[in-house]
Amino acid sequence: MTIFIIRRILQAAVVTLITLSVVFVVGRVVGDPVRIVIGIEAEETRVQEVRDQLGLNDPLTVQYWRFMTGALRGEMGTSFWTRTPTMPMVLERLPATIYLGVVTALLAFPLAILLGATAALKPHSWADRLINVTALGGVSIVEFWLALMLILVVAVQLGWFKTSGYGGVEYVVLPALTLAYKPIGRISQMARSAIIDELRKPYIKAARAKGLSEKQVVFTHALKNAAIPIITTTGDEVATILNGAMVVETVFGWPGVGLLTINALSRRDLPLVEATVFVVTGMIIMTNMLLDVAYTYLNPRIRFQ
Amino acid sequence: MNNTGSQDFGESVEGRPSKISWLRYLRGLFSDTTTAFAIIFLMLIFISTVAAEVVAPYDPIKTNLRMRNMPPLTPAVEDGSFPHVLGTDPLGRDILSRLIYGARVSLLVGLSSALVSGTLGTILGLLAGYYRGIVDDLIMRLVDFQMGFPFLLLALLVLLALGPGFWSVIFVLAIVRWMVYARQARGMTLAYRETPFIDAARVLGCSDARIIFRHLLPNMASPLLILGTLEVAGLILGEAALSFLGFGLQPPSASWGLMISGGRQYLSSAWWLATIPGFAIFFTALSLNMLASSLRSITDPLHRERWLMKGSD
Amino acid sequence: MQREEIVAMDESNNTPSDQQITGNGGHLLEVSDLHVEFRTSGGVVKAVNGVNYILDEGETLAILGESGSGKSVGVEAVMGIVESPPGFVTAGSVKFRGTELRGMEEDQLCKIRGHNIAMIFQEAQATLDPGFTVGHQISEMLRLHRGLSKEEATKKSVELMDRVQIPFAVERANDYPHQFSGGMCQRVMIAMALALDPDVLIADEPTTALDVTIQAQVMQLLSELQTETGMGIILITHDMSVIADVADRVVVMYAGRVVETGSIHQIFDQPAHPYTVGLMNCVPRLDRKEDNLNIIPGSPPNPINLPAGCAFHPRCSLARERCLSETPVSAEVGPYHQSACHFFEEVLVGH
Amino acid sequence: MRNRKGLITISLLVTLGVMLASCQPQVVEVEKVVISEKEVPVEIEKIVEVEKIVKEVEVKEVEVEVEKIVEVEVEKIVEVEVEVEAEPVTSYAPSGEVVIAVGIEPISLGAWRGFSETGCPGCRSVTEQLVLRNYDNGSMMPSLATSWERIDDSRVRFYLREGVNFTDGSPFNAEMAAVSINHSMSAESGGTLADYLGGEMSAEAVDEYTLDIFTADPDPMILQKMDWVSIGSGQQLLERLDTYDTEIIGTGPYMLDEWKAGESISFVGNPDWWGNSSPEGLGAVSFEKATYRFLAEDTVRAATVKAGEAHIAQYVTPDDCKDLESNSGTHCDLEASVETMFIRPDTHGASLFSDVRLRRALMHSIDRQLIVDTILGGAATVASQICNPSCAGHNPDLAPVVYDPDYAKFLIAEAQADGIDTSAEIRLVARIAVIPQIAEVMPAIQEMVNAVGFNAVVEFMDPDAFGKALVLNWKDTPEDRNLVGVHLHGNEILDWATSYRFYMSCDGILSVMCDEEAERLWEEALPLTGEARVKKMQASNLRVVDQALIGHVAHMDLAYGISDDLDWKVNLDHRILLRTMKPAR
Repeated sequence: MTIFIIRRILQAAVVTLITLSVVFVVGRVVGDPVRIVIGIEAEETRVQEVRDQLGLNDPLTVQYWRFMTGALRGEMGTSFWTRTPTMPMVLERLPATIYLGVVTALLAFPLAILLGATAALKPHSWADRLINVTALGGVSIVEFWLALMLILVVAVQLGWFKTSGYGGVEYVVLPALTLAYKPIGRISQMARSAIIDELRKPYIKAARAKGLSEKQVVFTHALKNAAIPIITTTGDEVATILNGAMVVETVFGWPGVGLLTINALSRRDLPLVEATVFVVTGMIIMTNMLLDVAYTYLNPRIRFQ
Repeated sequence: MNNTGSQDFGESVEGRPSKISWLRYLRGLFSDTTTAFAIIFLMLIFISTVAAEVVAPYDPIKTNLRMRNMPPLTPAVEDGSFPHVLGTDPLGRDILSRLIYGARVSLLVGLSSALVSGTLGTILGLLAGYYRGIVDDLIMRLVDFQMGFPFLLLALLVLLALGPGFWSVIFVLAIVRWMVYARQARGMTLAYRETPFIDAARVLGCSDARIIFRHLLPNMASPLLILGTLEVAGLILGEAALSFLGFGLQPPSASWGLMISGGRQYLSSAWWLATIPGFAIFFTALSLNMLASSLRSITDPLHRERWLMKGSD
Repeated sequence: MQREEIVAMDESNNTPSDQQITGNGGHLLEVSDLHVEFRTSGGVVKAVNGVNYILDEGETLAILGESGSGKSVGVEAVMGIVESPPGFVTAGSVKFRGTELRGMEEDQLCKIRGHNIAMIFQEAQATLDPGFTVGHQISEMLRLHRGLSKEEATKKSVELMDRVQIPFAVERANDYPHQFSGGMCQRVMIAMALALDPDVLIADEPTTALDVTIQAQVMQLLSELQTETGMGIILITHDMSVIADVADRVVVMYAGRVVETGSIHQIFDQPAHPYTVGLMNCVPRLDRKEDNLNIIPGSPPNPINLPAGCAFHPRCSLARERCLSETPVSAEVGPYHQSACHFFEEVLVGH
Repeated sequence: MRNRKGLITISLLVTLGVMLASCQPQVVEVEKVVISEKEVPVEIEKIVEVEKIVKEVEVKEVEVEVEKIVEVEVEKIVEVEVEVEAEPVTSYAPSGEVVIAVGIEPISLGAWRGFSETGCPGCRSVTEQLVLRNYDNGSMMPSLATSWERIDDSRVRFYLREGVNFTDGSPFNAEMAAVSINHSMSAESGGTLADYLGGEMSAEAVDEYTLDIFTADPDPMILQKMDWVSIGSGQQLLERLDTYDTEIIGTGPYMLDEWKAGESISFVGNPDWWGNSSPEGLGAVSFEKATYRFLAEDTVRAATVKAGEAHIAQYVTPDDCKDLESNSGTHCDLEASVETMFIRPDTHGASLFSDVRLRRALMHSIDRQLIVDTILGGAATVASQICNPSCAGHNPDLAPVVYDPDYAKFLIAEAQADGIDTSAEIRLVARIAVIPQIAEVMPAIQEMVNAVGFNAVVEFMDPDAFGKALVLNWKDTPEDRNLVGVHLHGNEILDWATSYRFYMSCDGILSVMCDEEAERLWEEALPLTGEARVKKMQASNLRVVDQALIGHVAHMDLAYGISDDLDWKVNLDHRILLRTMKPAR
């Protein structure tokens, strides 16, 4: 177990290193951000001044070393625009994204698994078809379009929820719903096929022979074992949610990391972009570790090794 | 049927996939109504894309500011011309025609980036699975990383460096999605590597290249094609998201994503501007997804039985 | 566990199925003219084609046959757990204490499964759910059918594990199936099957996957438990040596049909079907010195396309014109001894 | 062939006529009649011009007043009599909350950023300025300074309001004001404000309540420019500089409550605001709390007002504007802004547009009115020059270039006859999403330009590439790239010379032109003041437009969705000032 943990941590470190290097390279290839920062009408001498201040005139190796050592200390430089350290700016936004992500997950996972299991209960029935089309709809829809439609119809016309902003239930439902649709689609399909695969296994026959009803067989026995392949693909869904978060947070004005990333990208605020990537990577690593724990919990064969 | 099946009824031998004819695949696909619809829809889209010049009733870039933002089913200005079935856009351009030409861009982006990423991913996956060792380790670490990383963020980062544009978008979408093919190709290579027919080939003295191209690749083609189908849908959506965020294709290119993105400022008065291309993407992606999932059921020996049997009960 | 107790409990639970069933007369289990087919893309697989047998209390009925002879599917059909689709029970009747089980509501059937008719399987390790502790899986039966509380059920589970001679039952109840050996897993399965003192226990090749010493232990355990509870056992196997020790009566199946039934002595001493004879010859015997085992020539038929007439004719040394066209019906050979061969007399003589 | 001089003379005559007519109260009616006659096709263009001129005349009167004031200042101290707009002195009794949806989140709350409404939304409700510009008539009004005098061309003396305190408790005096102003102007704050105002200014305390503002070179606009200089707490700058970017501290009607990053900034009323008891505060604290929410999507901002979640949505699209207007409980305010969409062809060396005929052909080929009426949804005015009538140097004699494709074709044919290859590819370049409708404006211009015989392609560039393409002086620009930039310029200073400096002067960093005569007139104008300066600028302006060195499409309007629950109207300055709003009765 310890070796397992150490391996994971080492892997995480390597992944972080790669990410940071990619980000650094991208950052240096990007055109001159200074003009965008200080305005199109600024004099060239001022541009050079600012470049000096931001350390953009140093040799690349010096910049890389400064960048990497900074990252080690959890410092990702100061924003081109605000001239303040970027890490606190990103970390400040983290709770909003985690909040949205958790609500999305709480919405998506049970619903997806319920849908998947219902579909698996009677493959090729009309319920299965309906669920299948609904699920495929989730992976086929343009997120920002869905978001705008939900705002205009559900929030403005029907007035059920708030159009935008950050807060409790009335604020979080629409963005979470938008964000959840894609994972619901994918996980429910995954769950369906995983459960169907489980249903072929001998222990299911035995469970039926024990006198369990088909529902009990599917929802307790097949589902618990199907959860293992489901969990392994859930790691990818974390990326899906973060992906969607950039779009959804922008549309709904949700003050999370996704919105910050888009703002930083459009302002060419490289240090801030770098910091968001760093934090996003960290988030993904953490979530995957949590999923590993869930995985070992669900899979006794690993737990007792 | 043979006598090796351990079950009470026949199954094919484990390992080498049993072949059923393409005709049977097709019949199987069409026996499912939704899949049949999906295929017909995709064929329609494809035909109109290829023959856009013939099919489109109007020039997609011909503006007519006096006919702007007309709702669907508006009759044409000139008598006898084709009505604007899907309305017109803020420059008075016919939306149906733009949709048809836009399909060309969207599908081209989807298909070509899927092709590039598919080729790249398959080759890397094959290498990883076939040679194992350090190559495998390196490639798979990268795959793991990219799998878990939001591809949109990666795409935006690279686009930031490349600048927006048609080829940048294709390039970016290709390099952010190669890993799904790599993962699948590697998995299958590992599985086939251990099967007797590859061993036999090796014993017969086949070169690595020959084993890979003549024996491994053909066997992996159909799952990879199915994956590619799925990916095309995802990539069209990805292009739309990039357009929305302002980093994707730029006008005067007319992709579906750009059409939705551009139409969103008119949602309150001319809903069709964003809604129609929105539905176009939705139904295309849905059809591709549906086709992929049916194809998977039909080519996977485990699912095939259930699928083909459906018609009989 | 004493029967009276169970009956008392059942009455208090007032389950309708129990009331119907326990008071009824007739045979414990009566299967007649059972047909099961699998509809696959390759065609319709007729796995079971008119199977008849009877089981009484305290009796052990062995069903003997090669792989693919439909013996497992047959009992699955009795339990009503044939995977459908592709499997369909197309005809026949299954009567438990005179009550027809076919066509019964699913929720009623669930109350009989596991409770009145229990089943154990070939590969015990695979038939235990890997995701739950064995204790949980045993107590699940008790909680489901008896409505016991978690604590009571756990306590009872440990007792059951003790009863099937699993050492350190208290501790092991919290272990997962993969932590048990194959033999131990089968014991767990048996404990589970016996949890509710079933009237019928169907054992589908319970010892096939086990090594010989363990096989003997498990069979020993089963017969001990049968003596204790007086349940009827259906033992499915292709292993003649197992049958010899425990079975009272034998049903021999070939290509989804019953080819011969009879008491253990009748089958062993006076086999009346060429296939049975073939099976007998396959068993190596210490009392005869032969250079080669007499194996049956050829292979089992394609279940999609069964040979016309007697399905065994392509492999039968006695086969002649009639066998190719006319499907033989069971004929009385002796008391409770039937054979589905046109020429059983010749077989009897020849043997 | 048209005679441009004749056209201008006609316009002048019409101007005079309309000026006379405008003395009578029926002007409005005249306009209406004109509009209804629009259906007569032949007349359209001229009528449009007349309309335009009518508008300009009204503003011209305003200009005259400005000039008068400036002249008077030169002579002696002016005790400015402020005409208080019948706003009774209200006691401090705020209630409720006002919510404003804005598009962009500020990157910092540094006091100096208050010059820009989008750069620091709400900041001008916290910090105040020495003087305020009255956008209705161009006059300057007292705010933190009660009076001022002009010492010389490069120095203005302000007499400050006494007894005012910053909300951090520190007193407002000349010394503290100087600290704040010098910080805002210096490189310490990034120097953006100095760039924006066109040169650094310095502040110096004379005594406790007397402050001098001076420049190195003569600058006639010092007083006017002080409207953009917000004064934050000097004590904060001296003692707690680290809080400068996040805690804006001023003397104004509202105080910063909380900045929720990515979400909103909220303010609360300042019970100790000096304006609570003075009519010179020009407003009142009517709300306990004011929240600015950041929503990047135009549609969503409009939706918040429609759904009753916000009272004001800043910058809604013309489409949403109409929708809000027809929706019950909301309305929409559309107001002209200082942003002007212009067309800037490469005009030097071997480029296609070094030929004046082709430049004119380009300008005549564009149907500006059609673009304004359709794509821009009527939320713009056809432009004749780089800044709108409110700026000094605006030349009222200039009419928008007439849309005349036939004349354009004629000019091209003439150029071709001289052996110029007019089929060279022209790159029409704009920045991605510079305004929401740019994606439609560009193809429209392209089609119009190509209709007369040019060969134009449209390119949209990201800010990087666009900056590289546009921010180039003509001396550094390749001669044959034939690039035509379409961009927006905002002359917030309301001084034409500033626009010229950047976009048209021989050394301008974004200038791809160098016209000797225009340059001479501009240089002559710079040191001048008053009427003489305006005259020179107008002459230079006329020259540039006449030579078609730079073209103009439209002055953009900006629209605001407003809830009927709120009593607020947007002003020409496009500032959302909390003191000017109150709940509707």
